[in-house]
Amino acid sequence: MIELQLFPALAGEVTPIVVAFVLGILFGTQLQGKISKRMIGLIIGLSIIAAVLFEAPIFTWSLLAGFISEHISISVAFVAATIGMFVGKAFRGGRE
Amino acid sequence: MNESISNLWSIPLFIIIPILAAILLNVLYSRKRAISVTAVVSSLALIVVSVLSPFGFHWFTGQPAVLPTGGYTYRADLLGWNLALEYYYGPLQQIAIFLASVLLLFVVLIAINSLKKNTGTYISLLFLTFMSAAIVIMVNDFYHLWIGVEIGSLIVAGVVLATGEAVSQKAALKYTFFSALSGAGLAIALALILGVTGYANISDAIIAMPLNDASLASVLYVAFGFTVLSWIYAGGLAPIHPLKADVYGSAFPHATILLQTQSKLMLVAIGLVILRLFGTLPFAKEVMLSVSVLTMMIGVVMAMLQTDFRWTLAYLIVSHSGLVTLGISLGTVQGIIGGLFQAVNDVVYMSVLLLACEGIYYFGRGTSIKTVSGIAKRAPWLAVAAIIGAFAASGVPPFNGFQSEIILIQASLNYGMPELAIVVLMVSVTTFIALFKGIYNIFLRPDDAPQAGEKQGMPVPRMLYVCLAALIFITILFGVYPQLAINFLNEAALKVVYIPWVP
Amino acid sequence: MESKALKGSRGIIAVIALMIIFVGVSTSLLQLNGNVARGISPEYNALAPYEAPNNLASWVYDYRGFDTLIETGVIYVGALVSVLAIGRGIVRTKGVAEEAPVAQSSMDFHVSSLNVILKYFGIPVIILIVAYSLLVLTGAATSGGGGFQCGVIFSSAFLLGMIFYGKKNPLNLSKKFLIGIGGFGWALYALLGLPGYLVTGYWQYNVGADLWSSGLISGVSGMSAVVPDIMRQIFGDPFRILLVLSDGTYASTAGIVPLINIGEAFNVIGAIGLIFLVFAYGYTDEEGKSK
Amino acid sequence: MGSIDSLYDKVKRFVIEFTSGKGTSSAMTGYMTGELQTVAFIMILASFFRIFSVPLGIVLLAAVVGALFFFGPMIKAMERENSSGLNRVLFWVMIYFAVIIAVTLWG
Repeated sequence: MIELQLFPALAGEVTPIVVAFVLGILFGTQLQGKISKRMIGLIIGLSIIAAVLFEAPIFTWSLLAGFISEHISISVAFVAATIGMFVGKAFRGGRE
Repeated sequence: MNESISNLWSIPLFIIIPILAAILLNVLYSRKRAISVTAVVSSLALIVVSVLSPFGFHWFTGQPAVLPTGGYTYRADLLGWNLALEYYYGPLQQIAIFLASVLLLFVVLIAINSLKKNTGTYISLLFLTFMSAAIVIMVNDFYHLWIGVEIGSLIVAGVVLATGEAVSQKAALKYTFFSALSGAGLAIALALILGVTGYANISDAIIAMPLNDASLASVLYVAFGFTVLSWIYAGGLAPIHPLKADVYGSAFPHATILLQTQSKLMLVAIGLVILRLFGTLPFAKEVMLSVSVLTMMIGVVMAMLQTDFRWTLAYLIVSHSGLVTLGISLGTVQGIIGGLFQAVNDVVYMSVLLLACEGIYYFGRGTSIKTVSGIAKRAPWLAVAAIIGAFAASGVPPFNGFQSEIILIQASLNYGMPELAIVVLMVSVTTFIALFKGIYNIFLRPDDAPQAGEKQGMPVPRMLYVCLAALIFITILFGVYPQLAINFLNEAALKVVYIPWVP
Repeated sequence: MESKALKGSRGIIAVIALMIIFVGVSTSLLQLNGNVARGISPEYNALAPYEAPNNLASWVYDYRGFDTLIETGVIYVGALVSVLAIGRGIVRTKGVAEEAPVAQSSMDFHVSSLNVILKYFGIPVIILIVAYSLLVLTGAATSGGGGFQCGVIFSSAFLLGMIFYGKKNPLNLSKKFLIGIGGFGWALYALLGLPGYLVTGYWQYNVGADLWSSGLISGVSGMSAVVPDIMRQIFGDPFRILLVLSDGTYASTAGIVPLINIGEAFNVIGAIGLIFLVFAYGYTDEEGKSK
Repeated sequence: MGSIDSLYDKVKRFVIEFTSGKGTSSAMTGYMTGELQTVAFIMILASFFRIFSVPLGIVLLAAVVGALFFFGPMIKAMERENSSGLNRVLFWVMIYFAVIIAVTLWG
């Protein structure tokens, strides 16, 4: 049907996740102040709940992008962005 | 002249180079050396591109036109509905953009030489001023025209604000307040035209315009009204001229050069659009003519009353905008040539005067004719430049103002309106009086101030004299060989009058 | 500005003038009712889905992409000018005495009175809003959303932090960062036209989506050059998705549109964030240097 | 009949009417030239109406000349109306716009 070049899943479904993660890192470096481990856990939990609510974008068909079945899907990009922000914050070591 | 080309290489550069230069300059902010290099190199590049470029179209984003018979084409000389945004670079655009980029170079040089710290943002705004002028003069699309006018007025406010004085903050605030009104007005006009035609491309809209459909007449008239309103605003015609004059008067004189270039080009561009779209409607030309005549008259009379040379020039610029629009509103080939040529000349001789004013600003620590006097003794060349500028502005023969005013006078006589010719004559005479009132007081009146020694300002940057000499050269060149410019303007005028602006 | 300028006979004249304007505009709108011409829009509608599943993205960033570039400039310049009014970039003439620029004082925040619950609530909400803005950004080509929206949502997070925490904003964007990111965004948008310009001669030609040289739509003559395969893969393939429609299944790619969206988002974040920051705290050059 | 003195007074009063505040002679020349210009311009504008009908133009011209003599220095009113106060500009823009719409729609 169509030849795929980058990943076994459709490339266009993975790219948003990567982009969200990278931009999350970029903006995560701008965070300041202390965030406790419990808070991080809470936020990631919340983000997973939110990701279920937001669903994957239409016309995504791979599990990697969060498509599970016709009516159930997860917005992986959202979770990736959240995690990316914490990674970014870790890079800068929580500057004051 | 290769007008079947729809991807002319030069057109995007006129927009993209200023944008990139502006971004870079704004980020550099206070690094003087890098700023000078970037600004000078970019404005030189613009001049080179404008000289080298052939004529043609550019269809941005590379979407073709839809042929009436179905199918698509990339040839600009075939009749088709444009999917893409269209720019046109013709002879009129060439001379306008060439002049604007030369002026940009001069203004940038002066700004670099005469301003202290943090010039990055200011010079970046100057580049954006050029960009908005280039957009408006080249574009062939309503929506984009609107954006050009909108961003143009924002930039004007920025350039004025950069002086940091209370008076300029007031002027900028008032000007932006009105930009909200007339920007919305232009948007309504656009919506109405889009509603009756369905095309944002101006050439396509002209073809699809239901000019003979009586059931849509008032839509067209109201659209015309709103377009004229935005024309009045963009060019600073009466009754918005006090705001525009404030803007011209309170910006740095060298910045006013670009501001007035921008507004003259906007006047030309929007005026031609109005003429092409609505020129055949009853009363359209009459409305435009009366706006022009009122602007000329009020501007020049108000210039007489000013006691500050900057403000005298500001009102004269407004008044001479009326000369430009007079020619365009006549709607004849000769009239349009006169109007366009007047715009070109106006930009040049007003720049001479404004640069002279800049010189006075440094020397006399102000430009008020009440407090500054006897400059001629200290700066004789400045006085010579100012006097040449005044001669050119009031249409004295060896200079360029004469050539365009004579065309305008002939055009109005041929149109059957000798009154207009009289008005033009009176404007040039009054310009002479207003200017010489200022020049006499500032340059020639003996310096009666006792503290002459301490009044000595900083020396005028040498760059200013170089720029003045170059501009005076152009003034005399166009005055002696008007064909140099008229050959460029002829084609645009013919196109407007005889065929809607499609290849 | 005296308010009595509109009293008395002038007021009456003004009211009459307004009524004339009102009557004129409303008759024109009434006449337009039912007479709106479709013009070129059916063509756009027919072509848009070939580009991106989100029609709006194809309209705004491809067909009228250059418009949007200048529109983006309006936001950028708007921020520049607003901040100029506060004090960034005011220039002084050498040797000429001028009045001092009008100084602005910063706004006073009383964050000490803030509820403890709100303080704990703030950080997660800010992080989640930022993540949401990135989601909107990355879904630009496939679902409702795009650069403008991302920027606005992001700056709402920034504003929220500013209101909750004052200068201890967890999302601590500095002026330099905002100015840089805004400029970078607009420059990125402008430069994304370059690949298309170099290979086809049309500025901002959508090299990845490549409708007109890929043979997807027939009847085009005169395209000077065909986009090389390598360019098409760089700009097209990362965004290729499978479009399952009622009339069949085919692969669609938005080309440079998602990248443009990123530029747009950066620009809006920079512009609106800068306006928020400077309007709340004022601008001083010294502070700018120390950062 | 008035004496030379009173004629001088009359002229002086008329001239002083031109400027408000401290009038210098360089400002005065501006105001007086401006006044003359305005009068001439308005008369030319009135004569424009000959394109509709010549008698109307003549009547209008006469009326304008009469009005100009009656209302004295026009230039003060003109300067006042040309201030950059937002209310005034807004007022004139509305008038202009109404006139444009009225003339084109029902003209």
